[in-house]
Amino acid sequence: MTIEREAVHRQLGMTDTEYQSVIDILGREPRDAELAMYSVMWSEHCSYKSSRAHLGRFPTEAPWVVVGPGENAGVVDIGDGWLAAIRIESHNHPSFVEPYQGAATGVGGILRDVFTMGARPIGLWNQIRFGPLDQPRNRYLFKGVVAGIAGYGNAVGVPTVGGEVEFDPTYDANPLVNVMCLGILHRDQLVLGTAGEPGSLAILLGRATGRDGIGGASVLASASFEDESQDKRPSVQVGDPFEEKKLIEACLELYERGLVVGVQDLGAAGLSCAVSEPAGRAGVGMDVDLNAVHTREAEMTPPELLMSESQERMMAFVAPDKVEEVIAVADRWEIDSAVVGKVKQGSTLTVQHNGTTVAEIPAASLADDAPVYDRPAIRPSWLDDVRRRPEPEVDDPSRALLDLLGDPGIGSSAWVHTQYDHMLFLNTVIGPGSDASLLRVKGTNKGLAVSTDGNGRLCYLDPRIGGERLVYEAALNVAVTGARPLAVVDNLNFGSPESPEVMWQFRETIEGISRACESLGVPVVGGNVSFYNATDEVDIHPTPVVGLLGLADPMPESPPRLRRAEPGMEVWEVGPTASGSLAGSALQRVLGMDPGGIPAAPQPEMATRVIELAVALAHDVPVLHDVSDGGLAVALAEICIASSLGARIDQDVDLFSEDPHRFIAVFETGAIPLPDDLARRVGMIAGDEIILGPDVTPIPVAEAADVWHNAIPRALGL
Amino acid sequence: MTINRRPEIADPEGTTVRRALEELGFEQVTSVRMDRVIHMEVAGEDRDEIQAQVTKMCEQLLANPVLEDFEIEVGG
Amino acid sequence: MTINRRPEIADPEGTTVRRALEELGFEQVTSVRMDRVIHMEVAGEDRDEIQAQVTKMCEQLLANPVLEDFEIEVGG
Amino acid sequence: MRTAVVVFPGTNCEHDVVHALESLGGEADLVWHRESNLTDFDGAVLPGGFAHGDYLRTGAIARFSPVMTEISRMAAEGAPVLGICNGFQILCEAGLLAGAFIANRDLSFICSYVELEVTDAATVLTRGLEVGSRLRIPLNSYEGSWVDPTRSGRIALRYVDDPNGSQDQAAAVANMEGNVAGIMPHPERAVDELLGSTDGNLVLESFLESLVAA
Ligand SMILES: Nc1ncnc2c1ncn2[C@@H]1O[C@H](COP(=O)(O)OP(=O)(O)O)[C@@H](O)[C@H]1O
Ligand SMILES: [Mg+2]
Repeated sequence: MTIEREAVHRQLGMTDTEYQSVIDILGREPRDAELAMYSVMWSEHCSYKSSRAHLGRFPTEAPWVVVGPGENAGVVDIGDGWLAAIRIESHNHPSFVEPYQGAATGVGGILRDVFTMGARPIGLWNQIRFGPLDQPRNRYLFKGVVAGIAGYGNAVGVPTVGGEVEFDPTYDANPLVNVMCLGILHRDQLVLGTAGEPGSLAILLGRATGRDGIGGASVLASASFEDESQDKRPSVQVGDPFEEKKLIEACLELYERGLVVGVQDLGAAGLSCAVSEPAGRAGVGMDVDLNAVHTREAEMTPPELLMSESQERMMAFVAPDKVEEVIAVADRWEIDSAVVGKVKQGSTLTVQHNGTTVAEIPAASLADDAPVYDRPAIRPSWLDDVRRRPEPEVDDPSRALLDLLGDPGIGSSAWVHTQYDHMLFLNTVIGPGSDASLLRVKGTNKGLAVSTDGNGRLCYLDPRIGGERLVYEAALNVAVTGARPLAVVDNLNFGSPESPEVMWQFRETIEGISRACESLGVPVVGGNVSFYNATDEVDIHPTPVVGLLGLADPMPESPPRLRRAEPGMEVWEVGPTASGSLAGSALQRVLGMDPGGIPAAPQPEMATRVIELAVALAHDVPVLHDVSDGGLAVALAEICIASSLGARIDQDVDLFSEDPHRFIAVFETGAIPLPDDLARRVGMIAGDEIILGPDVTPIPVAEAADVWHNAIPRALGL
Repeated sequence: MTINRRPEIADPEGTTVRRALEELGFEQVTSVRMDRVIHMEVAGEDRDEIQAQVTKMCEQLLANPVLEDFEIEVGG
Repeated sequence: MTINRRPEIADPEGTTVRRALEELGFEQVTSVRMDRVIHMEVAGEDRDEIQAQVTKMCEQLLANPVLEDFEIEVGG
Repeated sequence: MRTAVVVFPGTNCEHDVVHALESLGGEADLVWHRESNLTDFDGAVLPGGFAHGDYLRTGAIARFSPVMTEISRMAAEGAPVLGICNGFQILCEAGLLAGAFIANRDLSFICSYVELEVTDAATVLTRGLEVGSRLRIPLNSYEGSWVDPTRSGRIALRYVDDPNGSQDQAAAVANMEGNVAGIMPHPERAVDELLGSTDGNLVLESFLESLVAA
């Protein structure tokens, strides 16, 4: 072992122990290409080495789970022969470097995860978080990310039907860009990432391979190849939604005609992953010829070809007698294709370049033998101080409400979602701007409802309660459209796993999400972990994002909508009475206070009751709205703004608390009997002012609407 | 000024245009890069001063330093 | 070649950029037009022949006569 | 009466158009852009999307597809030809409709409902509608601002409130004969009360009736 050699593996992000494991597996020193493959496959991003030990906590089983975590997307049975595939992914760092392309390629990646499973993607969601908009850099990032999601999503032809946007100083130098995709497929069209039987061929489809996303490989090149090749490496990847659109259609045709045995998308670890994982899963070996790979640039080296993250590529595994047909389908859709490998007996992955063997390794070892770390976790010493910080006090509820409505994280997201095509495919029954999006499944009576929720401030104060409450909130969001929770995906955005405090937050969050899922009987079918999110070396607030898929079967004929309130209708608050806690609330943030206090704990049995009640009411009640950010006051104001009507609260109620399991129901007097112990009449729809209590200054609805509609444009100076 | 995408950054638009030209029979075109040019009228006498100002504009707003390089030409 | 939007056709991008520059304090900029440059590598020896070919490409595909004029420059 | 719904690489509204036409009792089939024979069809729709990624200019590359020769023939023979959104842009690039498209005035993509007013009832899109009547239909485009320096386009529908800077607030334009028309908003997205509006049916029914009349 030479000194330089050691330096190389460290520069590729491998520890000495990891390097030693490679030597143990191979029984010798790795070649360059082999080192490249292990280094990318064993990176935190691909191997989940710091998180895997904890992710096992999630409940993942239910009778309707067809594919759980581990494949490209989770798949659940929604009945009548239909399956739904769902997955969430983060693109935080690339979006910070180049917001448009970073977000765009994030969308491209999550789509591939879903159509790899045989599903047609039918909806995209995005959860995006930035520092406050008074900073020009944050405005630039926000606009760029939205434009990138719009630019890619619209052009690729998949509607973006919902999401979340939040602004908080914790994301100042580390925006969070999470994207989620839902697809549907016929049961018999499910495809897995398997290489199939010996004799199958590996066909690389899509865009030509270039030196994209191989920053790390520069070390290899500079150690063993000419130095100048380094500046040929792009710092940013450029997405091509046009290529992806063709790739989607071509793959769907391949599935429909039963021409493939397995498919794997090319994501983070590129070709390395796309050949080794399917071979490992199928328990076979493979011969790969790098000269067959179609490239964008000349003279790419084996490590570059194996590590490249060029976008819009898929690997199809095809029985020999189907190869011609597969290539014909690719030609018809005008995408490039190349046979790059052949599945063989045994378990060895052999990679050739220019007639020499550049890698010869046990295929499964890249995934299965990746290191697993159980990193130390310690409850942060500062947490008790933070939980003793004061909660806000409200003197003037109307002022507080207007401050909340004018906040870009709470005000209308129309500036964002009108840039997204959210209507394509004619499924969008409820689009962006309500509690959950509701998509119909054509040809059935079913609707699929999706809500995504994150709350870094709450999780900062109590990651376990925060994690639990996110699941309950998302579940109630889908319930008010008439859907029962079916499956959860999660995106865990955290600071450095090398910090024991972050690992504690991480573990607690998983515990919280798991408990709520268990209590609701909802499995976690997939997710993503993003570590090393920090602003000025301070770890971000722990920010798990929960995406929850619900099934409305049947879908209400006329689902509740915020705009369906009418003069004279009663306003009811349903759920437990709020404790009055404002810990971690939107109000605390809007008033410029640091997050502080002790958030209210969820009540699992109450949660189930409230959710069931909401699902039942969704068939009859014109307006149902979950109480979350900004409490009852904001929820009611949103109904008033959507319906262009005033409302009067005539009971003593908690206006701004965000305590869980509560929703508002609005209906004609006497129309709907509600259980006494769970529901309280709090006021009525009337006039053109929002009146929050007997001695509170009325707010004209028009004023509230103006503040709410323009929250983002004003913050952007438009 | 001309704003050019850095050569190592992929240009899917250029690739698509090259293919379209090929289909139209222009097979002699071996590569296409799509770039931008910004024509500005700037008040001022001193050419060096203008050059300096425009450089600043490019750095601050007009070019995306992650993806693009720029060249400035001050005309008459 | 450069593809320039005709002066009588609106250029919302140019207008937006001029406003943004103004906000950044570059008030001396009186007009901004955003145009495109297409850099092509074309196989061939004869410059006149190349010029003629590229003119054809522009007329057929690369420029839209309703919106745009073009200028061709054959380099080394 | 069969309608060809043309699919270019990058087109994405083709299934929605077929769904909408079929829900109105029409017969519609997808046709790939390399098809060079449409003699079995009585009319054609060029649906929305991003043909060829909208690269270079929207519609610029698509107009050279083999199918466009047939579309031109049908247009010349008086058959109904309708371009929706990107299809409208392609018809302009192909010279079958006047004008061209530039980016929306505010330089952002717009996906939202717009209100339209009928200004000319003698086109494939508007026969049977009353001049002055109004429709609510979703708009979904970035390069949605129509310009026509020759002022030779015949405006069939205009935006009640100008969303994008389109000349004369034009939302739909026809040729002089009225058999070729382009509409920037998406009528096929407004065919079901559950999704928000059924006004698109009026426009699509007009198209289907034109097939019979032609
Ligand atoms: N980035 C975004 N993209 C699309 N829609 C968004 C985005 N951000 C927010 N929305 C929409 O705005 C609505 C309100 O969002 P949010 O305040 O997070 O809802 P809730 O508090 O009920 O979870 C949601 O329906 C969501 O779909
Ligand atoms: Mg909600």
